[in-house]
Amino acid sequence: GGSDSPSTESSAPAACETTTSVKLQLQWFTQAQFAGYFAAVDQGFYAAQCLDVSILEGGVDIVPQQQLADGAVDFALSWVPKALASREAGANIVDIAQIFQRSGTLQVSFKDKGITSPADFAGKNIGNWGYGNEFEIFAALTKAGLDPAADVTLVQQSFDMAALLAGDIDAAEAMTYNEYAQVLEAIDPATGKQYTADDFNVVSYEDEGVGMLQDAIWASGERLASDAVYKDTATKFVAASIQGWAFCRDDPQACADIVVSKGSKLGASHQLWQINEVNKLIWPAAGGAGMIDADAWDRTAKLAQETKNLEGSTVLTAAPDAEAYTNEIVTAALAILDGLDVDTKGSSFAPIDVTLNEGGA
Amino acid sequence: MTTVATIKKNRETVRRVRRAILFVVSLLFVAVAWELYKAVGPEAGGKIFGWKLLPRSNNNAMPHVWDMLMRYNRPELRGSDRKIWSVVLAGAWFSFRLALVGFAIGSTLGLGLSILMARFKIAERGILPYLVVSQTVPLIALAPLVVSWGGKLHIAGWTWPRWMSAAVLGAFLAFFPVAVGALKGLTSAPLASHELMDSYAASWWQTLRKLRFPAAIPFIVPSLKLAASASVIGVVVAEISTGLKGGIGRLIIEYAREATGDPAKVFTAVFGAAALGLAMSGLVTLADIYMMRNRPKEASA
Amino acid sequence: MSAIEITNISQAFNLGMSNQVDALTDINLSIASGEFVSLIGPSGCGKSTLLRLIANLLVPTSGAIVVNGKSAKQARLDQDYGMAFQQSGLFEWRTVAKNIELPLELKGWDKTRRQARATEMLELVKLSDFANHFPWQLSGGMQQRVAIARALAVHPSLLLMDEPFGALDEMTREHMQSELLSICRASGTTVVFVTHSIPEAVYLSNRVVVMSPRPGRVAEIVDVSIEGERNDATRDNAVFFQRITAVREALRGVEMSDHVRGIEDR
Amino acid sequence: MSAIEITNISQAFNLGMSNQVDALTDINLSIASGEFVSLIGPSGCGKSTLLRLIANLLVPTSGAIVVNGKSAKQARLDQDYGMAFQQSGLFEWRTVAKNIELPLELKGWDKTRRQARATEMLELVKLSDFANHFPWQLSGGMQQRVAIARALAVHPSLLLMDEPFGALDEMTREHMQSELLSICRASGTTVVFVTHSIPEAVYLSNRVVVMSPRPGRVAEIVDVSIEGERNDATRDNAVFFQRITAVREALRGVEMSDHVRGIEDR
Amino acid sequence: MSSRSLSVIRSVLPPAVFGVAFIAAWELVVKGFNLKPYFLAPPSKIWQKFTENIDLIWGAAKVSGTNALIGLLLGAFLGMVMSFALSRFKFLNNLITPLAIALNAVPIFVLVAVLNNMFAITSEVPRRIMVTLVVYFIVLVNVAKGLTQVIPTHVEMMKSYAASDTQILCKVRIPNAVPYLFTALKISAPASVITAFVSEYFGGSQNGLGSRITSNIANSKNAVAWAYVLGACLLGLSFYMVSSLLEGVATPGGRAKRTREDR
Ligand SMILES: Nc1ncnc2c1ncn2[C@@H]1O[C@H](COP(=O)(O)OP(=O)(O)OP(=O)(O)O)[C@@H](O)[C@H]1O
Ligand SMILES: Nc1ncnc2c1ncn2[C@@H]1O[C@H](COP(=O)(O)OP(=O)(O)OP(=O)(O)O)[C@@H](O)[C@H]1O
Ligand SMILES: [Mg+2]
Ligand SMILES: [Mg+2]
Repeated sequence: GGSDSPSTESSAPAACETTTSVKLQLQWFTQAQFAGYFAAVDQGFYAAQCLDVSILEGGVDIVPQQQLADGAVDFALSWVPKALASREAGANIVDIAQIFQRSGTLQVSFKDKGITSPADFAGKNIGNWGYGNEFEIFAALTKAGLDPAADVTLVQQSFDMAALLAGDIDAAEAMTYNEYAQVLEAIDPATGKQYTADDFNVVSYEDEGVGMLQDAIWASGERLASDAVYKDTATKFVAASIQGWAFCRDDPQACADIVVSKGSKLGASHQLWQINEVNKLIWPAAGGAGMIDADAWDRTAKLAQETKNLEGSTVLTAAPDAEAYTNEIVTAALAILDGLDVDTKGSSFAPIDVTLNEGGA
Repeated sequence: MTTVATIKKNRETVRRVRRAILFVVSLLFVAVAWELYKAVGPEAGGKIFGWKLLPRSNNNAMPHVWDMLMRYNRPELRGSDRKIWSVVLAGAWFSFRLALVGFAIGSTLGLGLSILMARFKIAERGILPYLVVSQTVPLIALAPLVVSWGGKLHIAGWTWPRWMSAAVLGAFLAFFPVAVGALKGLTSAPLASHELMDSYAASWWQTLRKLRFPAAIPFIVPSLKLAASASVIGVVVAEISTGLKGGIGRLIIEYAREATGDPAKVFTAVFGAAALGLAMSGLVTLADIYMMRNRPKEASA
Repeated sequence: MSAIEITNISQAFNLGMSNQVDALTDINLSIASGEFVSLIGPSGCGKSTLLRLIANLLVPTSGAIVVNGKSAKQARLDQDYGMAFQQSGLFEWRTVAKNIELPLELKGWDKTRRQARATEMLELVKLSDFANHFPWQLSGGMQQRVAIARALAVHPSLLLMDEPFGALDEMTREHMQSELLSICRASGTTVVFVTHSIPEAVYLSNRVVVMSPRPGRVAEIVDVSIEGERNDATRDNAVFFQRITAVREALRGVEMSDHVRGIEDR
Repeated sequence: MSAIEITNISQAFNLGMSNQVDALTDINLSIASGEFVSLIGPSGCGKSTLLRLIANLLVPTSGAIVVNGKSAKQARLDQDYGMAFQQSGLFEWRTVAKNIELPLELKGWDKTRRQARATEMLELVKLSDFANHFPWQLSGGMQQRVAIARALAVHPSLLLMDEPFGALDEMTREHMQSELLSICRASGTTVVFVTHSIPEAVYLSNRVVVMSPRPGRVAEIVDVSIEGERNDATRDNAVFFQRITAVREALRGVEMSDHVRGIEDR
Repeated sequence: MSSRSLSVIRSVLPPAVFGVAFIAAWELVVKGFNLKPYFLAPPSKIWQKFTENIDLIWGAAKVSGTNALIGLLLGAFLGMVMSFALSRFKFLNNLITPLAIALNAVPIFVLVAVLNNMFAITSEVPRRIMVTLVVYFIVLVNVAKGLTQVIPTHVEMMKSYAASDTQILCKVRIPNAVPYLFTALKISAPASVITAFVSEYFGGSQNGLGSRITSNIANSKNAVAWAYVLGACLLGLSFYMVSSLLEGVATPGGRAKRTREDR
């Protein structure tokens, strides 16, 4: 039908002869980390592309890229190293848009522990989440000349940051947009007031040069190669998603409200903080949002091959093949968005100031 | 005569009321103990005999009982008008239905297996070790398989709903105690009764129905109690691990992430799960009372 | 045709172990169809064991048993017999009536027919009022009567009864004896009957088999041969007393030798 | 002093329910110390129930029981009596010897003393060879003898026995009867004894209590009063036969009325 | 052939045949449907990883196994003591049982998270407490039933000896509860193992089987993860076999013989 005309100006779904159903698998629960997709649903960006997108939340044992490879969903979000590991294990999945251009992982510690760089981890209890989210820590340790198995005590963190606040662990893994906010929302029993950024030291893996690529949109390699309709859907999906992210960049408050209305559990100020921090990971995007930067890709792949974990194994045993990512889709998607006058670079992006309330409320 | 009957009935009611009161008392007792410990226990935990066995008593680790209770009556999120108790109640109801399905599947499967094993010695030798093994396979390794294979199942227009995976995982935990307990029970009838059935040339199935099964009931009942708890756990865990929304498991993990700033919140959901377990085994207890109503009881002299 | 043909039967428990018990040795016995045979002998001499062997609930260590012209096993599978055990063996989860209906259920009788038969049997054993009681609500003798009713309910062609009237008072016992006799007479049932009461054995039986104690053997077979129908008059019959004495003497004989041997053993 | 004083005892089961059973009504009975009293009556008339009441295993619906000058409960707690149940009630997980030792263990006897007594009792019931067998390896009569040995092992001052010899053959029974009498004579034991055998009741007892069927009542008390020691000669005594007839007649009386009533009931 | 070796063959052969058939079917399914390793690894691959990582697996199994064992022993002990107490003091029953059920209905790792906050995330105590709780419940439910499901005549008899409730407990109820206890132990054996490593899922030292399994699955190293699962299986199976052996030893008088062995 006519729906494949990329220059459709009308955003009215009525213009579509047919709508394509699309399932997107998130890594985790509804929160502002995925605000762009929720915004795209809410604002009708997907509908304008004749897509009917349903967003599936993640679970502890749901590995999104496996859901994708099994054909249970059409697209999945995943961190790059983990997805590459699945690819190495036979899952034919392809990175078609690198939404987060930077890593948002931190290692947070109380000021008095004096942990300002990975070298200071030596002899400390170092928290991490496990579940494949710990490789940046290993990379940083390796880079600092420390042996993960001997020089530090690695401790898996619970769902919350209580272990850090209680002093069980000296430095906790935290995402800028989530767990870091949680400690800032907590009350310092000594003062009776919320903790402030001044109470903590923060090591940023991105700044330490061991950041790995995180949230990306993955598609089925097999279907991309054989199914033109799917490929077209992918393009539209990426386009509308980026449009959603652009919306969130321009109106973080509206975006946070959308996420809260979708049933996210952490509070409103937390979601606003989160969208603001996530924006920092996406914008500005020099080559256009979603473009995969070859340098960052290679660095991620290299770290994934070289960093040994506690068991002495690495994420990847060989370099990922060239088909593991493609900029073809995102390029076409950006072209659609250009036609819609959407700013896909965000060069003038400036984060806002967010005040976290107690408990994130 | 009728008055005696009424007295008896009244006595029964009195017993039930007393039991309910005792339960409340025991809850109060725990609450008081909790608060007492908070009052005297070390804020940062402590050691006995060099073991770190004393828990921390601070408000993050052990919120005040009233804080937890009050939390039920406050909105789930600021600005939302849904009180937590209604959210937890809805979640518990959702999970309860799943657990019921899991329990039904699991106990049927467990019974079936136990019958198979009671029937064929060789099956017992062949299967039992693997049933044991199956229980040591963590759900985390199974959940993705079940979700993915279930998702591919389409039988005559019926598609596998996502919640079915959770129910199946509940059944996976529930079937084992039933299989083991029922197997023991099915082989527990006295030899003399078997001889009686043999003298009637009763077939194996007849013996099963008329003798083995009724004789197994005292063993099956505790198994069913375990299965009821197990199915709740299985469902709650499966909700967490498969990302199923709407149940108490989901609430627990969502609230757990907020424990840093709102430690009382997660307890509201945890208590919800506990209540769920109580409801399930309450059902089994009712079944127990019904099934054992005609068995000889100890004289209460 | 003989209903039961027992040839060279021996039975040992815990064979080859230190606590081996030779329950029966070299039993030969032939029971005619329609005959009423009682087994009598000291406690532990193997009467119940012999009954179990005939019923194919035990497989003999050696020897052969033929029942109604077929193997004991086949006879069991064909449900040729009814059995009343020494312990009543009622199912505690079934009411009295349901216990009696059990063998009928297994025969596939429909419900109304079963209930009619159960009611009939309950009247026979005088327990109509207790149809809906559970076994543990009955006295010892009442339980035993339920077990008898259960064994008689199917009208088997061969009845094996192990001290069925042991827990009954004299009058109920006599009532049950007459009922049993009239049932057997009417249907030509063959009965093997274990009892400790010599008058009972003589009153009921065509022949009384006296067994000697461990290892159980057939010590003597007393032919009762009282003419005519047995009834209350029989109990005052001179022949009746004569037979009782014969059995008693046979029994004393085997028991004395047991006691003497018992002393020698020490 | 009377050992047992029973006043206006009534016992109903399932009180107030549709299936109420009036097991006993208005029982009055006084048993002197050292006396041997037998209870006899039709099946289900409440003999076992009465024994249970004396032993304080049941609490009467109404009425009072005084044992050895104290309440039945106190007497039980003081371990004044030994009891042999109608069902042997042996523990399947204990050997024969260990079953007999059980009450001795509870009295806190030491091991050697216990074993000596168990050996002695096993000889008494002629089961020395079976000390290390388990109950299910014994015949019915042998199990019953173990239960008797267990009841006698503690030498209680009051013995309650419920059809203890029901499954024994005539000779073993007579042997046990004499043993029981000589034990009681030697130690002045009071015995309440349930039996269905009229000769046994008369032979053993000072008085025979004849009970009427449901609701159980004391119909008649037959004073046996045979002079001198009981021994084999007693069984040929004319008084003995006379008493037997008396008891039998009393029993027929109550049973006939039962039967007539039974017919009316329908 | 001696009857002894025959009986060994009889007891080993069926599980072996079944196991081989199962593994072969698994292997065939994986190969036949060309299932990718990220989805399901073939047994041959798992075995290979198992042998390659045997040291690591053994080390991790020791950590989780110790937790499981301590919890199993403690839980069985407490469960028995508590059910004795419950049968002895009836009113406790109404007090304790609902609490035990409630506690047991809370999923393991949630309780562990709560316990982790109460103790310390680096401590093994919460995990052991968790196993203890699970085993305790299983034992309590079964043994409590066994203690009450006695033959009434036996209790009457003991009462006629003026036996105290404690004596009735020791001489009648406990022997009667033995088969129930072993049923409970057999259920507990695998339960203790899985509880021990499930309590590692969300926090604590990363040295046990549980954390290894999760991190390998998250990294799509399915074969390695299943190799650890295999280690867990062996651990659970050995616990089970020990309880089975104990049952044989502790069942006096070959009571099993009283019931029908199938022919
Ligand atoms: N399962 C068994 N294991 C070992 N020995 C047994 C078993 N069953 C019976 N016996 C032994 O076999 C012998 C005969 O037992 P049986 O029950 O046939 O005696 P009985 O003649 O019926 O005696 P009673 O009149 O006392 O019932 C006894 O010595 C008994 O100990
Ligand atoms: N637990 C009970 N529940 C209800 N009824 C009972 C119970 N125990 C006994 N009965 C009834 O009480 C009556 C008397 O029973 P009991 O056992 O005392 O009789 P008995 O005189 O010992 O008879 P038998 O000579 O047959 O042993 C019977 O009708 C019986 O059904
Ligand atoms: Mg016998
Ligand atoms: Mg009685």
